[in-house]
Amino acid sequence: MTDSASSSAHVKDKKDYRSDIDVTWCPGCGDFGVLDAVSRAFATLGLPQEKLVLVSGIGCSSRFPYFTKSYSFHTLHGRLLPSAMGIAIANPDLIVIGTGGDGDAYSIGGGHFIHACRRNPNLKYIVMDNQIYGLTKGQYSPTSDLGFVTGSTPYGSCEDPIDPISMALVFGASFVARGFSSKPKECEQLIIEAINHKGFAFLDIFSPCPTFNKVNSVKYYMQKIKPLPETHNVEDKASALTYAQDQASLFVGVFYKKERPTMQEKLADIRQKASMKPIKMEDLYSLHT
Amino acid sequence: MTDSASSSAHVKDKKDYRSDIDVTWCPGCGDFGVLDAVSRAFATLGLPQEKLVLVSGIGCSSRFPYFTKSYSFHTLHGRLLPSAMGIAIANPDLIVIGTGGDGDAYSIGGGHFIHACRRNPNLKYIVMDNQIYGLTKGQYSPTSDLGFVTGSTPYGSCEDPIDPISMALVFGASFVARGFSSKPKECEQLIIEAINHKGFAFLDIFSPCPTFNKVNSVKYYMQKIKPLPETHNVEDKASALTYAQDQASLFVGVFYKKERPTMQEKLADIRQKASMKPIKMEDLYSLHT
Amino acid sequence: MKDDVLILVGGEGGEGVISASEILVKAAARAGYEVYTFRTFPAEIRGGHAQMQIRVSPKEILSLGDRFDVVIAMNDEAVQLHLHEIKAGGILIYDKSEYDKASVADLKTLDPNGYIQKNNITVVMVPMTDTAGRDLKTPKSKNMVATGAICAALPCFRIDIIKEMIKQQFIKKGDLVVQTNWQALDAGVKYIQPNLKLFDSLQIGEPKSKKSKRMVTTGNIAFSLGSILAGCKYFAGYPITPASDVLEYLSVHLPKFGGNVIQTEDEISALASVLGASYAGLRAYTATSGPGFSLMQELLGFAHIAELPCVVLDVQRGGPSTGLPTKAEQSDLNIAVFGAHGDAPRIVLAPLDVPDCLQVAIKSFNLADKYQTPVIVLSEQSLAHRFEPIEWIDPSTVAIDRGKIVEEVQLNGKPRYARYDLTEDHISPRVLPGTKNYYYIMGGLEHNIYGKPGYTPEIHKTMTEKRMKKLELAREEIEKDKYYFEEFGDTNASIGIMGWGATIGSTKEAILLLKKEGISVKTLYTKVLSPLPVETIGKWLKSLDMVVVIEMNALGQFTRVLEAAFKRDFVSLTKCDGVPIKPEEIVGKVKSALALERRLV
Amino acid sequence: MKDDVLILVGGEGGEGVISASEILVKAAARAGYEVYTFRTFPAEIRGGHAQMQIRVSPKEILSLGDRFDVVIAMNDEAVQLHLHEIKAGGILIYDKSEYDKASVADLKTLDPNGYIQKNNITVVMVPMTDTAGRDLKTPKSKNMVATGAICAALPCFRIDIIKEMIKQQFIKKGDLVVQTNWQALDAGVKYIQPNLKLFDSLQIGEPKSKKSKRMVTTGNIAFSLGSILAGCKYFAGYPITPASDVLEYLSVHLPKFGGNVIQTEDEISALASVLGASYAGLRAYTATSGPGFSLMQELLGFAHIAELPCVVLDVQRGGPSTGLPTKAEQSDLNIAVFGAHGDAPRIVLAPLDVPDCLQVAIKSFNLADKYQTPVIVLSEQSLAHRFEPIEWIDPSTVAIDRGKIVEEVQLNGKPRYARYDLTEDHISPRVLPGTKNYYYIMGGLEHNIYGKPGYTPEIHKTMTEKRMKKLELAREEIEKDKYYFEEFGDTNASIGIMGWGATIGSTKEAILLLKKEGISVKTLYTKVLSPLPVETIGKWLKSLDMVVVIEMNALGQFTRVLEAAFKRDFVSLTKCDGVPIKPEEIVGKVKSALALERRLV
Ligand SMILES: Cc1ncc(C[n+]2csc(CCOP(=O)(O)OP(=O)(O)O)c2C)c(N)n1
Ligand SMILES: Cc1ncc(C[n+]2csc(CCOP(=O)(O)OP(=O)(O)O)c2C)c(N)n1
Ligand code: SF4
Ligand code: SF4
Ligand SMILES: [Mg+2]
Ligand SMILES: [Mg+2]
Repeated sequence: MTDSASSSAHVKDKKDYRSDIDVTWCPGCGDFGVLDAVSRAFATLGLPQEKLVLVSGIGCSSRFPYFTKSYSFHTLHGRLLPSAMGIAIANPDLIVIGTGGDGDAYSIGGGHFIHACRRNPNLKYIVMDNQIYGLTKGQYSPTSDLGFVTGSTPYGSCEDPIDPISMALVFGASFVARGFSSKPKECEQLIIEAINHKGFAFLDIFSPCPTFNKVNSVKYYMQKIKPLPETHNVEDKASALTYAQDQASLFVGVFYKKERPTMQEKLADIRQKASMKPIKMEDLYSLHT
Repeated sequence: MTDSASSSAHVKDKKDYRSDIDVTWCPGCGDFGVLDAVSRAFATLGLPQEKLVLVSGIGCSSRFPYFTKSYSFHTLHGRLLPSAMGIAIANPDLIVIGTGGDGDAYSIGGGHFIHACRRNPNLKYIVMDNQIYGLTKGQYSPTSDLGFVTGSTPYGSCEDPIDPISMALVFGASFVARGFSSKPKECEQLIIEAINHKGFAFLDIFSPCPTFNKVNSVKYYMQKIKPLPETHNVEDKASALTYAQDQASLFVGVFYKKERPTMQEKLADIRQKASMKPIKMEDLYSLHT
Repeated sequence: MKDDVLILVGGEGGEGVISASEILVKAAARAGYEVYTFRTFPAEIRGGHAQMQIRVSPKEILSLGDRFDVVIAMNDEAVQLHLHEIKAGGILIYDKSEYDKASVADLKTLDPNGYIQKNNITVVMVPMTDTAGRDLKTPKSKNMVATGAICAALPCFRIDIIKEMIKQQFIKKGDLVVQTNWQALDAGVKYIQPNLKLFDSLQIGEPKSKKSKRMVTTGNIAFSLGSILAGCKYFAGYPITPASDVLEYLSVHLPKFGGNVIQTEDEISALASVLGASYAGLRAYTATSGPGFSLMQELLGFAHIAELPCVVLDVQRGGPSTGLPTKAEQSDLNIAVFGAHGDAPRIVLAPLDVPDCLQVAIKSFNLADKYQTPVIVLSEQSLAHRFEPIEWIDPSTVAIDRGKIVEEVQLNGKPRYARYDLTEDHISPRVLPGTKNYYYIMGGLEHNIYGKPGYTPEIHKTMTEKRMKKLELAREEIEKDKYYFEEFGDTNASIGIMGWGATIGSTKEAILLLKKEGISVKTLYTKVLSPLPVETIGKWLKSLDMVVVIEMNALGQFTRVLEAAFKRDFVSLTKCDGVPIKPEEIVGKVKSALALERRLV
Repeated sequence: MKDDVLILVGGEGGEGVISASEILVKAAARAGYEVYTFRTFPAEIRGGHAQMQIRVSPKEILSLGDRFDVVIAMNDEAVQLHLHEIKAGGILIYDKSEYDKASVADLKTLDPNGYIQKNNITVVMVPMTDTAGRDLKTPKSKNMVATGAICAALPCFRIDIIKEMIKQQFIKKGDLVVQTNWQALDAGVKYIQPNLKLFDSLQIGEPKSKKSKRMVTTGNIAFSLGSILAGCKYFAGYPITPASDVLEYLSVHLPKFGGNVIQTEDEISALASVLGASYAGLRAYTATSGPGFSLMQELLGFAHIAELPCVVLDVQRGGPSTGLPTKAEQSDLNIAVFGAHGDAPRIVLAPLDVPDCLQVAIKSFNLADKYQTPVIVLSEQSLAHRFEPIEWIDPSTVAIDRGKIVEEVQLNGKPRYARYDLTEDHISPRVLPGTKNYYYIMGGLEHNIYGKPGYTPEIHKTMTEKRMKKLELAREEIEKDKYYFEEFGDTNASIGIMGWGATIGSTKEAILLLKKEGISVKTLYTKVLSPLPVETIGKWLKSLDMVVVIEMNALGQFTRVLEAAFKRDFVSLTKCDGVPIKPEEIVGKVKSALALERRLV
């Protein structure tokens, strides 16, 4: 939690973080669970609404910011991370949280994901992973299983899915976790941990799309997920990678967590280094005179 | 090696693969070594020039295709991989080889890199990694070391470098190797192995830029690189990841190699599945009648 | 006997509104009628209103028309939205089950009874939900109850044909499914029977001639079919409304014809791979909408300078930015014509109706290959998703011109093959990779005839000229081809209307309406927006005192293009609210422009 | 006494050609002279030719001019490239060491001796390489030997000032370095001494008035300084020729003023983060060239509809596509004005010279903030990298207008803060995130006044109009501000020249040349290309019989914009070969256009 986040603690109820805009998700959409978990995490932490900036791309899940009482920045498809980075650097007092989908994150936004992880800006990123493109009505996504039949893969997807957890680990994210939207209590806990983490916190949440993905359903995840063992050391990246790549189970929990200087801190360092001696415009002019 | 690649074996000398365009790289540029190794690999394999298509983006290293006697496709900055994929799918008889720089590959092209690896198209990708932007005269690149001073990082880069080998492994590349341009014999060997590999073969070659990167010089790499131990099992991805992330040495050699169906094969499967029974346009029309 | 009948089917998204409408449209088309439709989408995934408007006539239909003769409301929302759009004397067929359950209160807020009386609208109740759910135990068949009611009311929708279609469609699922749907249909018929006389004044005549074989499909599917006919073998795309169905349709069908379809990681990758495939020799294209099209601009400039054929279908939607994803608009003309950096003009085509989408597809691949340049096709949401009858095209009649692809080159004294050789028609013979004895550099840097980068004034001037002159030649070819121009109205008129794309129907209808008022107007639609066919348009403009330009954007994008080309005044009628332009709006504009010019007595 | 002197310094890239030139230019400027320069870059990294042209005069200089009075050739290639560009009676100063070593043969192929005699050119040998390498043992000081030679020949380059500058520059490296460079300078002087009389006819007068404090810098650096003056605190960019030096300059200096500079992974990320920073309250911008600018189109449309201020500097280079990265061209006007999908007009500015780059930077941030909209600045390679004197600007005189950023909002009966409230001036009060009691949605979908997505005809019409009318207001403000317009020539002339950007110098000089021939011409340059200042231009055009439009692209992009706006004929002078347009070319065009109109007797 940033310093400023803890300042005003009078807000306590999750409803205080819900806007008056009607939620347009389908009944049974996994994203409801995430919305609930996020609101509760906000309430638990007592975050001041005016410091919250929710940033999203385009997709069903990217409607998320509409439904929270916060500043909401609904940018273009795939541009969530660089937009959020600009906000978080421009005003480090804000609590900047990205909320979007798997297509937005790993397909059109994949290139930005790499660089956000390594730069470690202090912002949180929640991906609602339904292994499908929801808003465009059901095409396969980068996390769709091999052989998955969708509108754009009528003969079954022929592409190996990506593994977001391993990717984030290898890209150098300083906080990497996975949740499941039907486990709201656990999700809330992960979100709280992510917000409390100083740096870039990445959270992939399985969030089923009952409308367009009939395979990766609540039931499917219930059978497949498994909490990371207590013995797992969250500072051990090799171990985190091993769990991420486990073939039998989809582990949930915090895979990796280790703070290092944030991008904001490093930029502050540079500003400080640069302005050791006070400078005036005239000093610049004279360089060219 | 594709079937067609071995067909015409009368060409034998590396000079047969060099075009008559003057090489414009600076004296001492590492890319000379790569050009030499590639030409020799072509000669050793006796590849027919007309089947060779070299594809590049923009950068000093991306001038590479000009200097080989082959079909050359010089596309936009960062768009090497999707361009090469289109070519390789459209005509699987061609031997398609991407040649470019670290900025082209991991910065603006980073998003495409993820998806090329997982799709496994049968094409080869050689990145000449000089940890700098050469053509634009020396700004830091995604592989530049932390603290590195360049035109755009006068106070030292504050971003953790990426690790292309680990990335390719996690993305699912079926062949992952690293070389060093001052070891041309070893490079040639790696290139031959990459060409002989059926599927997407990724090869990161340290290729120093003496003009704009005075730190990561030939000498620097000579001290840092170390061949992968003989004991390393190239089908063991976990072991490959461990070597890739070694802090003390930069390992060179083949990290990983394991064939699986190529994108071309999978698309051929789909075409076959789809055309089990012969089809006429009229069959389509009647769907809408 | 009326000339035509206009109905609306409306209900909750997911209730089968669209599939019922599709069946109705096909049945009418099979019976030989002309049909014109319009479809809007719910903006949100959940809930939201689904609707389809269907106009049927034994004669040619030009546009959607205005108010409805019949509205079939499968729920309350449909009543609320469309009640006031029913003509005086028209009929509302309403789901009695809905009415009985919850809606009275809602209806009251509208004061529908007052409205219905005042406007002379008749309400016919049909218990759609109850029949399907309670009686037949298949709630999904609700739309068939509605369909049956319509067939009974308006026999131009022939129930026998519909029963046959249902059989074809569901027989795989078992005889029981067919029977249930038939029962639902019959129930719908039954409920209308007592009120049949109400519909007497709405009946239309029989179609005169037996039509040739026709499909009923949308602009997007027609374009997809056209691309298959044109021999396209590579499609790469990224899903986006309202273009995704091209990707989905081709995913199913293109592989049957030996083609490859790839959903890429983004639109940039899609077009880059299309250009790679084109370079390697395949006919290749991508389809997208505004946001994706914006992302493709750098690559389109590359295709221009590299002289690589490709086709990009831009199915326009409401802009700017993410804008109004499910709405109709024609606001991508600027970016299509002027969108890349540098001097990089392109060929830009715009189909007028659904059959045109198929034809334009074929034309676009031929132009791209012949002139070795990118071709952009501007379609648009309403055209992309509206159903229209379209002839079966005999594949053997489709002319394919792949342009100057060669396997042997006359070197004419040159040391080697010159990919960008200067020729009389400015088009250079093209060798595909894999061809023996030739190799060359192809790329985005300015280059000499061999493809070698060169930045001297001579090279840049020569090559720029080469690329411009190719397009000049394309213009000349286009001006000679009547296909690209659609004229209508009184040839002696001194008032003209110009436009592009799917507004043509409304324009034609407006001209007929104006004629009734004694105002003589003609129209010219060009299907080519760049290079602009200045001769054809210039000749047509000559005799005109006043020209109104119709377009569905706010800036008057086409008007500006015409102004620059002809340096004369045009009256710009822009409409930018997401809804296709109506004949009445055009009539109004023409009349007020005339009044302004003080020519109306 | 001549009015001005034009010299060229040429040699191998890396030999210090540019740094020597920079010192010469600064020295002349410090001595109170006017200076005008042009610099070209080697196309390839290795080798290639470096050169700088410098024109010096005690009076105002309008353009680069034509042939050289003096060429200083530090190697053979420079002789070969520039010998024929020396005026009759001009002088070639040549590195004797080079000549002695390898070049005689090369020179012979040129038959330079014949040429030199025929054209009355004098050759002065100076052993530059040998003096630096053999005598001073510091080969790097070769450029100082050349500099000394020039100073001796043309004392407008004052050697005392240069020595002082060298001292300032090198004192950190120790006294010895300063001494060596001084010795090199003195050696250069010494070698010219015997030939001093040769230069008598090339001398220019003393500058009249003492100038205020001036720097000498390039368009890119001037823009960077302007952005710092404007209070910009966030820059994100991706390297690209010829814009990279903005990124590099700001990387060093912006943090000193509390700003952040980030090299992002691509141009899309750069602009996306700029928009994020702008949303959070910082003045933010990015700089790029054509290829990167093409990639930014989708985000520019987003900024337009979200009403987010931002500035994008596009340093144009030769296009299309990767094109001619180091060459001058003005071919991004189309994409700047028309480049995004949907109706998304923008403010587009174009500076005329180096001092203007600084001023336009300040203006652009003010316009962006005031109208809450993206502002594009079109600079161009030759302007970006040419050195020119420019006044020191007192930061306290720079007016900053951040527009309607508020911390309190009058709700006026609304239930909550309406980010996109409809106001009289169409600009809505803007609250920054972090402000208590307010929150809102900002995004790329069409929306109501609260930012909530809405796709009804009313919302789309109202909001489109709001966004258009803002720009209409911007136009009105702009028309009132003399700064945006530059006029020159005979106010009574009936022939006019229009243009944009850095061609203005050549245009002015052409007007002077034409005057000498008795042809009276005037010019108007607008620094605003969108929204087009139609009133100012319209008024100016009224009295003119013929208007020539000058631009450095092939399509006549600005001409088309003018034609659409004014529906009259313009004579288009396009030049698209990578080299800035010369006064003579304009003179020729005006005369031939006149002849064509048969008005020349
Ligand atoms: C540039 C661009 N391309 C395509 C689209 C269309 N589009 C909107 S959302 C989306 C994918 C949504 O998938 P995901 O991010 O997984 O979100 P979900 O709907 O599944 O929550 C696409 C392709 C767009 N809006 N912009
Ligand atoms: C869209 C776009 N952005 C930026 C550039 C400018 N640019 C050319 S090469 C390059 C980076 C080169 O670095 P790298 O790929 O590492 O190649 P190297 O020159 O080091 O071999 C850049 C940024 C461009 N050509 N196009
Ligand atoms: S389509 Fe899927 S992801 Fe979208 S709202 Fe419905 S259930 Fe959720
Ligand atoms: S700048 Fe560096 S990478 Fe480019 S050619 Fe020179 S040495 Fe090689
Ligand atoms: Mg998804
Ligand atoms: Mg590099």
